[in-house]
Amino acid sequence: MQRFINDPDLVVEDTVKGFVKAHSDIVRLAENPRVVVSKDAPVAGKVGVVTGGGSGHEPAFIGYTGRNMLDAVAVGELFSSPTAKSFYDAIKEAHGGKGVVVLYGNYAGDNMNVKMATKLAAKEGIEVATVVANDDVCSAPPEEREKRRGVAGEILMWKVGGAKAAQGASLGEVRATAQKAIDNCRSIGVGLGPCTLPAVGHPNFQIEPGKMEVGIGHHGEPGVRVESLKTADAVAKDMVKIVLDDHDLPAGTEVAVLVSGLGATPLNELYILHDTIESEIALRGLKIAKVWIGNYFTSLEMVGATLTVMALDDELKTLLDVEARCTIIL
Amino acid sequence: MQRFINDPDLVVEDTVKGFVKAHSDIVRLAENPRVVVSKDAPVAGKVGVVTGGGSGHEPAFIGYTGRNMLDAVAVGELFSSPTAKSFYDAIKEAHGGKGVVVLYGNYAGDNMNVKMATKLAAKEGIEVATVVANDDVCSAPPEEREKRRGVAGEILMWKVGGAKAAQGASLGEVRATAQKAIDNCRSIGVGLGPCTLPAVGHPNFQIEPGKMEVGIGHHGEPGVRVESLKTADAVAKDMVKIVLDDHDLPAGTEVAVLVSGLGATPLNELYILHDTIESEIALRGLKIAKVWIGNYFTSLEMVGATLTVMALDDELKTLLDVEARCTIIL
Amino acid sequence: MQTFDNASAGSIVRSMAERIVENRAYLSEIDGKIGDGDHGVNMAKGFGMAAERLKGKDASLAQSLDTLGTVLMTEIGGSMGPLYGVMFTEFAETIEGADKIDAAAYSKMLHAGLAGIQSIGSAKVGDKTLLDTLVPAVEAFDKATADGRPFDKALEALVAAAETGRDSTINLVAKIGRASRLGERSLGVLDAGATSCAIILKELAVGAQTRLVDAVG
Amino acid sequence: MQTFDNASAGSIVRSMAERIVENRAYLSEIDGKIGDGDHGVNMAKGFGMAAERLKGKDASLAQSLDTLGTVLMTEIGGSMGPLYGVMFTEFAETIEGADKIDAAAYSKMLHAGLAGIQSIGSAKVGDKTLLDTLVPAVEAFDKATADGRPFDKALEALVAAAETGRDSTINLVAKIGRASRLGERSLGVLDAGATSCAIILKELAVGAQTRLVDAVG
Ligand SMILES: Nc1ncnc2c1ncn2[C@@H]1O[C@H](COP(=O)(O)OP(=O)(O)O)[C@@H](O)[C@H]1O
Ligand SMILES: Nc1ncnc2c1ncn2[C@@H]1O[C@H](COP(=O)(O)OP(=O)(O)O)[C@@H](O)[C@H]1O
Ligand SMILES: [Mg+2]
Ligand SMILES: [Mg+2]
Ligand SMILES: [Mg+2]
Ligand SMILES: [Mg+2]
Repeated sequence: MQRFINDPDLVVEDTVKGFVKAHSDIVRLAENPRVVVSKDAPVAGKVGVVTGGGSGHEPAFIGYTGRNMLDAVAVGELFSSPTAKSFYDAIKEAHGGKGVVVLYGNYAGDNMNVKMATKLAAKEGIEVATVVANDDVCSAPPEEREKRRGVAGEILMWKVGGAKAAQGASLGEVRATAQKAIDNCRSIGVGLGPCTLPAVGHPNFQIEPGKMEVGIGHHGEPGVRVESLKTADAVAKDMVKIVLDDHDLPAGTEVAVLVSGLGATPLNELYILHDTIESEIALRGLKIAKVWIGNYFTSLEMVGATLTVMALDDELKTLLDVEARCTIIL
Repeated sequence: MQRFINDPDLVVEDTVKGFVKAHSDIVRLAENPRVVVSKDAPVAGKVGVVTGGGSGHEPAFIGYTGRNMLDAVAVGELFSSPTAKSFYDAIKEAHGGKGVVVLYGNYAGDNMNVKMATKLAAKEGIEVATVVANDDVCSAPPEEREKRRGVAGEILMWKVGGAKAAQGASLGEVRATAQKAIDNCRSIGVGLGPCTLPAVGHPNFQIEPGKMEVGIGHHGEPGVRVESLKTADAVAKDMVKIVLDDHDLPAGTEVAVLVSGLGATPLNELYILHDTIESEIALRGLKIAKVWIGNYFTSLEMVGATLTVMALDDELKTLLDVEARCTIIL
Repeated sequence: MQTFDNASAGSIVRSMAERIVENRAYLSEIDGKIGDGDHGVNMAKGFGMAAERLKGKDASLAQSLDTLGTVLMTEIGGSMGPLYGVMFTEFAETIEGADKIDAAAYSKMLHAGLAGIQSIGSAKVGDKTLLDTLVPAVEAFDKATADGRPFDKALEALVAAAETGRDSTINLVAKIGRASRLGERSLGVLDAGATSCAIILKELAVGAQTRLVDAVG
Repeated sequence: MQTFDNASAGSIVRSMAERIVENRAYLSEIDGKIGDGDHGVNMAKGFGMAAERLKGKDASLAQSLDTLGTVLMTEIGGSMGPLYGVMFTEFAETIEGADKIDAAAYSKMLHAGLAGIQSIGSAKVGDKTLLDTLVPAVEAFDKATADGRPFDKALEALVAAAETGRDSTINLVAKIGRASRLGERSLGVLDAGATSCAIILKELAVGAQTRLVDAVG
């Protein structure tokens, strides 16, 4: 394991400490050291926006904390949901009197812990609404969309939800708009190499050299097929096809495109993928209004990439344009 | 080789194509497809700011093209200097009538090609000034600083030079300020894993598991020592020591800190390093005014990290605060 | 009638933690095959922390289970934090205040834990989760006592059923959690939670068995 | 007096390109030991492109060298683009217009190329660069002709000196370029540029040798 770590059991602690030191102009740590809070939060009279999830996806989730985006983030162990208590503490930190929306991803642990946190908050009189992201196309067939995992589309949901809340919308409005944001997203991941949880010490799955895993999840969850590694062009075409076949959009629809590396894929390869991704999307008659390419939602040192396509309407476009002040700029 | 590429010989072509598609709001391609130009350039009456270098370091160099930063970038093969012609074409694209400053890194090829490009430009009546970055501490002893390689400090030099030029400074002033910027920078790289040029097909150097290479260069140039991989704390302490022993700064000096991954190091590990880096810098009585953590200057999929410390004065601080509109935000 | 003493049985939880910590790599390996490979790490961290807190304290079984449940719930997160957290705190609540634990109390305890898990997760038997261990184990225990067999034999039946249940997950297609999208590819592999659950139930049962005394019925 | 025909010797450049392309992996491997591993890739790309442009054309040696030099200079970049680019364009300029090339013209050509390289790089013999091949090769050629030996023998001396010079780099500590910070660690390894330079000089010499005819002195 060629890694910069101290104690394999303290990877998350050390990460959060370094993060909060580096970005003390934007974030602070709550009393609960597993909750990162925007320096601005709570904003009186604004709906609080919260997320949380397992660590190892940096810059997600903590990197999106900041003005006009997330007010507070609950931090879990590597690839493990935060505790109900951390979600609850994040909700309290974000609460500015108008309730809190929790925008999170569809994983068993997160579902349970958010549910428990919501109950705890209700007892304290804090109104909580939730939106659960399920943009990962390959994680369940269309007729079971409610089972799909949340992946990089979450970032766009946070951006939209954070901007809507910043505009003074009500809890119900923020929830509905964030829900629309994620409903409009579809994502796909392709894995070329595994990752290792430091406390485990060896890769937790294998991808044979010369193979790739299509539809891989953000924790290495197996995809829909393993096949021979193809050219970037062919991979990009497959990715666009899987995403857009699931997301039948009328020609002329404007879309936002997010291509994220999974942690150990050099940026230049994301551009190589994007070259074809953009052409393929255009071939389907869609109009690309916004593009982000980079390591936005990773899986430790996994080799691979994800594509997220979000269909836009005027409201979403406007909200995506609202500038947020986070450590990672969208 | 688990990579998203098409033809190994066309990695740079495909990267640039995807880059220009993704960021057509910020950059354009020159007639020479190995020159990326800011949409704003040339700006009449402004000193043009140019750089260039081998590819494989993305987002460097192309990602820093844009308003208030680089006007044009010459793009080389993977780890190879751009041609003299590309540097020359970049100079022409950036020239707004007040001359052009070329801010580049100290590598044999770049030195020769910039020299030749400068001669070509002089023939066309374009005044060119150059600053060559040499921030990489381990690449030569202090008494031979002029031999040191340029690494991530280049980014801060570009930022400062770009901002100074945007303020309407003369060619001489921009050159002098960029020179001050790089003179105030010291960097160190630590490598934990090698990288592979796709056209070569196997790693071009080895780092044994359990070992690390201290002082490694951005192309895998060997460092000053190979030793057993230590904890992140110990590595961070060594990095700070090497950089600050070379850069003797009076207590109270304000500094900017840039921690960059080399391509395949997860962001969370950079934060783990930074946790100790920040403490160690503070222990020396220095004041950290600005911090950037991320993949700012990479080496394909090399595993490792670099630390750059820049001593600040009022001018540099002000210039670093000028907002630039690039694809990667500093 | 066979019973065991609540006050002096706290060390069962510590041995349970030892077993889980010993199986850290194994549980992660199983989870890695069709999940994300962290089950052993999560479990060992939580159980290890609880054992640390219990060290040197002379806690009863009920108190020890409560400490374990609370640590899991507040410190561990993941799926196991809430699921096992609820299970152990329900276990603790049920036997709290009882001096002696007999088969009826043991059964009540198991049912409360199971209900707790079902109230927050939405898995069913056959979904390839820890319920495939827990549900048949509880049923076997109840059946044995209903058949008039003594507490120690019922515990034996429970352990056997737990292990059979655990092994049954090899032939199940995952229906919930990270592995659920694998379809056929989840066949042939144990479920991680089912495996840890069998360890837990066995350690609890063996601990009770060795402490059983015959009270005048 | 031995001479060879400029007009019909263009194919020497194509064979030179073949040799370089053949040695692509080998040259990169050497460069990888103490440099960045791209020497073979860069060289093969440039020489391959030049060969492509020359294909089917009946270019003279001077024209062919000019094409090669121009391609390297404008398309290749790196260190080799300018260094070999200058060398080959200088070679070309010197023999341009000459019908027949004799030993004196050959020597003039070599010197012009060497001077070109030295005008842009700042390396000296002993720095572990291609100059450690080129400089002794040129010297050996001049010495042989000064000693009154014929052109073909002088070319033999040139090739031998180039190879000895190349091998001398094994025992040199790099003083310039990417390897220069290695100090002692650069010992024991050939220099990549010195190796490619030996290939180039040999191919040029052998091509000339096989074409030599005795003109009435
Ligand atoms: N809803 C549920 N009900 C019961 N058990 C569940 C449920 N969801 C997941 N599990 C169990 O959790 C186990 C995985 O636990 P673990 O790896 O620690 O958490 P995670 O899935 O968050 O990585 C699975 O093997 C399964 O037995
Ligand atoms: N200033 C110089 N003069 C002569 N040869 C040089 C000089 N600098 C570098 N070289 C040669 O260049 C070779 C490396 O070439 P190459 O790997 O293609 O370029 P780069 O060093 O840019 O990767 C070295 O082996 C050395 O022989
Ligand atoms: Mg997990
Ligand atoms: Mg090179
Ligand atoms: Mg798991
Ligand atoms: Mg090289």
